[in-house]
Amino acid sequence: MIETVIRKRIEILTDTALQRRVTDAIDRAGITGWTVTPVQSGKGREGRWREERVMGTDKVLILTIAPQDKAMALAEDIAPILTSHGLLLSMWDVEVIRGERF
Amino acid sequence: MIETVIRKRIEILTDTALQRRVTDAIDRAGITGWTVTPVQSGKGREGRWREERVMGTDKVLILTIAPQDKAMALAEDIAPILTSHGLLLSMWDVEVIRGERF
Amino acid sequence: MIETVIRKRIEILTDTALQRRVTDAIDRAGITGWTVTPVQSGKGREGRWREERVMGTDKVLILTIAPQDKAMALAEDIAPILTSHGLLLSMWDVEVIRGERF
Amino acid sequence: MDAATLETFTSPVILFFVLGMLAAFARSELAVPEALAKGMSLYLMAAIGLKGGVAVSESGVDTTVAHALLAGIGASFLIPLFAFAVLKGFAKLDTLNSGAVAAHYGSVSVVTFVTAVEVYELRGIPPGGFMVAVMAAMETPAILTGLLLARKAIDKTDAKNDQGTGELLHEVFFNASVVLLLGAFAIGMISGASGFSDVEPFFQAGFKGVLCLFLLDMGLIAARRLMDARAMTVRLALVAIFLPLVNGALGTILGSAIGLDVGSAAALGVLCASASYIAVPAAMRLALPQADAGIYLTMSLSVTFPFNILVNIGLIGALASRLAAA
Amino acid sequence: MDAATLETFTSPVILFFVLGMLAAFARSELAVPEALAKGMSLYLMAAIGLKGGVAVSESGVDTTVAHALLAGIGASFLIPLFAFAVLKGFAKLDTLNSGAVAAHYGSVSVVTFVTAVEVYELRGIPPGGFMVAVMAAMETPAILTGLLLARKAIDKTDAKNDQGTGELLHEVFFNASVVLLLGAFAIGMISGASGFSDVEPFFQAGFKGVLCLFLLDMGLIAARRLMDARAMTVRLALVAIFLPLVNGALGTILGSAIGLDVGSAAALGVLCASASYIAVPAAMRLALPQADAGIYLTMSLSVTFPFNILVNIGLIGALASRLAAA
Amino acid sequence: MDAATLETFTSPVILFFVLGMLAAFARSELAVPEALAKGMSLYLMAAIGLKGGVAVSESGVDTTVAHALLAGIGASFLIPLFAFAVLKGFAKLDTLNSGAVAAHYGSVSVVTFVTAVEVYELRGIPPGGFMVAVMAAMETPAILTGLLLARKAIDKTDAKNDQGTGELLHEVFFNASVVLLLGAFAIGMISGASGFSDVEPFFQAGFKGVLCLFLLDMGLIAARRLMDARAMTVRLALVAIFLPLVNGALGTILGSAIGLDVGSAAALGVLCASASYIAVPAAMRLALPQADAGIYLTMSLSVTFPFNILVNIGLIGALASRLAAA
Ligand SMILES: Nc1ncnc2c1ncn2[C@@H]1O[C@H](COP(=O)(O)O)[C@@H](O)[C@H]1O
Ligand SMILES: Nc1ncnc2c1ncn2[C@@H]1O[C@H](COP(=O)(O)O)[C@@H](O)[C@H]1O
Ligand SMILES: Nc1ncnc2c1ncn2[C@@H]1O[C@H](COP(=O)(O)O)[C@@H](O)[C@H]1O
Ligand code: NA
Ligand code: NA
Ligand code: NA
Repeated sequence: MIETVIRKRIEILTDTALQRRVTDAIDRAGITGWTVTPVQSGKGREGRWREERVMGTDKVLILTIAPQDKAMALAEDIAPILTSHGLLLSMWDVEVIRGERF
Repeated sequence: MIETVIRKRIEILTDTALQRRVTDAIDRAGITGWTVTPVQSGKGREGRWREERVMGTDKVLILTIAPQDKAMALAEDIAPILTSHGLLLSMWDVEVIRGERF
Repeated sequence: MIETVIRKRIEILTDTALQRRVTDAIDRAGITGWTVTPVQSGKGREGRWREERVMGTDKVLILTIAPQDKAMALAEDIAPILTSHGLLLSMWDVEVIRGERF
Repeated sequence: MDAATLETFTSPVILFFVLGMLAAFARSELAVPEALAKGMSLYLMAAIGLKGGVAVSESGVDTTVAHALLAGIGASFLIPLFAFAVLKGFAKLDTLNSGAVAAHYGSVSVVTFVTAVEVYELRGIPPGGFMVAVMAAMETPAILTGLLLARKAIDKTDAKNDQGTGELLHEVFFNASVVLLLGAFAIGMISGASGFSDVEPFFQAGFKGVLCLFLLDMGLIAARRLMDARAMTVRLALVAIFLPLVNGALGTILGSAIGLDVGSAAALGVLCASASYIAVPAAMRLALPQADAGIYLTMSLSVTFPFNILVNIGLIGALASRLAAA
Repeated sequence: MDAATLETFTSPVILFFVLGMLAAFARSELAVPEALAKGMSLYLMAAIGLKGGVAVSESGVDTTVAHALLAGIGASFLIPLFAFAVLKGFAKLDTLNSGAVAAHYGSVSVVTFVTAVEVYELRGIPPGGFMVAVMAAMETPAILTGLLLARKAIDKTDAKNDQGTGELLHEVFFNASVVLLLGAFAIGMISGASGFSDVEPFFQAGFKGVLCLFLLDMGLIAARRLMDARAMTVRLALVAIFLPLVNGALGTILGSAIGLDVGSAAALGVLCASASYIAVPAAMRLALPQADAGIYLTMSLSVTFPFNILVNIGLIGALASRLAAA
Repeated sequence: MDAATLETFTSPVILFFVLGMLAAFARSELAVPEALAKGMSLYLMAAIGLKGGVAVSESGVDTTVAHALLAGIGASFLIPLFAFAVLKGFAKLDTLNSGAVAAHYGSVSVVTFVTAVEVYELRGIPPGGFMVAVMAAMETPAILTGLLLARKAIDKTDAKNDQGTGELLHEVFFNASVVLLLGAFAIGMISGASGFSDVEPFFQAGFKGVLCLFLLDMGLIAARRLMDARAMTVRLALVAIFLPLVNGALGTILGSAIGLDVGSAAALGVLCASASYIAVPAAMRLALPQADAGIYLTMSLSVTFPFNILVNIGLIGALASRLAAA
């Protein structure tokens, strides 16, 4: 049987304009990588939005898998802009194969 | 150290045509928001499909983060069309920062 | 109250060129279905990439929900190409409605 | 095969469709990005609407136009009844799915119409500009008939129907292709030939080329769906050829009878023969989710659509010419 | 309504914009895929840049061009001061949001400019090719003024400002539309009319048609945003009409005063009147995330943009003609 | 720099490529949406295929065409052997990666070919239409040679190879660009000049403009990849310039030797000089996942491609003219 280990999976929803700040923070936390997926539309406190890249109102979802301590370091690092820029962060435990990679 | 709280993350896969019904249900459940992400293709009991927006066979993934009770209310509300319209719902616990937002 | 059951949710990040191999493995494991979502960009050991379908460097995220045993069978089956082809697999427990479907 | 038919088969428009089907059957990965396909379909609808509107602004509106509209709307309401009978009687399909499929055959396919217009213009029998308005008018009546037929099969205790009906009616009347076709038609009528001349290089000169690429994509999609089809039977496939043949002939005869010119009568025949694969499937997802999309999409898109493009447009044109000569 | 205005309203370009707004108000699902909208916006910028560069390569550069550039840059720096005063004084908006909104009005809208060029060419008063360079130069100065005005409102202990500033300055100077406009302008100047002739069928002949589809999309987006607007007040809507009226008139007068031809003076008026809804919102997300995007996007995109397209371009053209005749 | 070379550098097509590279080096966010880039690449392949087919339907097929096909296929098989030797010998690359890179240089780049055709037409030495078929034929043989060279390095116990081989062969023969190029070529041959005239405004008139936007995107992508490159060495970069120089010269000489006209000989040179960055990388992902994509993509796309576009197409054209004059 293959072995799995537990890591944190963190997903951050952010304006595309801020994508760079988030991935810089991930790099700073020493995490090995990240993956960006597109988002179409949503609703939050400021109402609905649709993806309107023409207008710079589009968002992306950034996901990264990291050991617990690095994940917490990332959350800590990113917390200030989370509030000021309205990002959305959620994280949970996942099993991964080849845990040495993360 | 920053504080995190536990919330439910719910992801619903639905035909784009039914997107409105799902987000209306989320609003009815009193949840603060939702986010829609695109889907490319899939396979289920009715066989494979590819995204063919031209033909109305496309789907989206709707994700929402909510407290346990609202999440259950949503699941309850949406259960009938889940079966009749072939939606797919999964949910799990996640940690979030700024729990008061959800 | 509606009843939920526990299933594994598996997400696999792979080159689009290898998508077929992964979904074939999911079919072999006897899992009822899968869903493919798009990916925009990322960073790993080989550096950054952007989605450049023109150049065949694009990736997709394949998600599938399955009972524990089938999930493990899939992970087992796919482990060799995980390493050789640089796929990323993570899995976790989720609650689903209509558990008999999976 | 007469000269005109042969000419059809040496037209790049048709050949790109064939190429798409062949590539899909050979399991090539060739694919047109969806955003582009969507964009081309918007372009084709805007262009055909504009051209129709400009033509009507030149020719004016007379009673023939009104008759054509009424004939089209009537056909869209009634064709599902005939289709339903054939589907239940010959193909042994259940009531629910028969209603859903029937709605598709009463409605129309914009690309089939557009291709027919190109073919008939080549043959020297161009349909009148007002036929675009007839097409838009025929898109949705069939949905209502199809639902009435299918709803008999649905459990009355099914909840949420009320929400569905409002949504559905809205979808039916403000559906994207109806809005764009009629909107562009109105713009064409308002701007007239002089206003149109500005945008002509884009909407006129590029038209056939875009249609080539769009039909390439349609060929890929139609053939791929056919290969993945599981719910299809031989009888259903036969029905998907029988219906366009009969509806096409009846529509052409009707067009001749109400005094349409050759091209317009043929175009009415093509509208009756064609089956929707955009507007109606979307409506069925909402209104009849229990119906099997594998059946109605495969029939309309993978059998009827290629049959119309490759064979039936030619037959209908020949029939219309013969009727006019008689 | 004079003949010229009427002609505007029978132009397909304007009518497609109206169609988009009507479709959105009717809650139709009509939508242009985003990749296509982005592509059309790249096309329009490349085409307008090229055409401007070719025109300048023919006409040469003289002091008028330098004056126009200076006038445009000056206007972009100063308009936000005026807008800020109106927003705080009349609309009672707080300092932070007033600064953010003000930046939008100092900057420009490429599509408004492009539409104005089409309208003025129809009226026989084509703006000079160098106005494209003026437009590119006016895109960003306003951002700096707007930020200076807004920053007063921001807590000095706010962290990460330094990272933000570098990013922002880079975004301001290498922002996609500035790079593409100026790049295409330079290519036009280098290639000249002979080099341009090769690509003319694509960039020239297709231009108005693409503009039609793009404005259809803009109409949809502007109207949808208006219907979802929550943070808008009557006073803000009034300001979003008042500012383009006044800025447009002042810009036109300035253009006349520095000796621009009729069309170029009107184009300068339109640049002053128009409000950014691409470059500036993106900069504000980075630099002033606390400002309410619901306010600045709705004002610039859903009120000022339609007002300029439907009314103000006409008024400004009339004013410029009158000034020239005087 | 002679007049012809200068003309190349004032052509919008080349200048948009330069603009893309400059914008990327300045870290501008300018980007072409991927769906659009994909769509443009489909358009370019369909157009070049059609034009080639129409040309051959006019000129007929003779033994020269057969010789050109054989020469192309032979070159595609053999070039990887030479490239492999240089990569191992001079650049000290390991066997696995040398095989992977070698496959790229034996195959071709469609956009390099298309750009060369434009340049040579400007210079009055248009290549023959059949060279499109030669290009399609050269896309895949190199993959087989490259794999044979690389496989020596792979552990024989590696599982799943069998599945891979079937998939790979299918990918090689039904790969999207081969299918579209040859399909459109066949359509062009069948329709001939009269059928083509209908779609000419779209596929002919728009061609150079689309090529401009496509090369803008290629410039952005090539330069961005170069800036992110980590696995590149100076020696690899030198090889990425040496190979197109030598292969281009040899291909041109071969073309002259088998009796091709000036333009076609130069086109054969360009095909030999160009390196694949679409079909071959996709095949390598499947067949040689352990090879480093950072090496082969950066070499072919970020060094060889710009070198060919900016310098080598010109050199090869000059060589072909000289050989013909001799
Ligand atoms: N820790 C991580 N979290 C999320 N995605 C990752 C992570 N590491 C790698 N990836 C993704 O997996 C791809 C391949 O990674 P690699 O095999 O390291 O080159 C990268 O391009 C990323 O998109
Ligand atoms: N409860 C939620 N669940 C999922 N997504 C959310 C939720 N609340 C907000 N969002 C997303 O986050 C974005 C910003 O939210 P807000 O900061 O509330 O404006 C929204 O547009 C949604 O896409
Ligand atoms: N086990 C599964 N895991 C992930 N996605 C699934 C699964 N089963 C079905 N799906 C998705 O749900 C869609 C509808 O499934 P079905 O209702 O079985 O036709 C499919 O097309 C897939 O995209
Ligand atoms: Na019909
Ligand atoms: Na302004
Ligand atoms: Na080569």
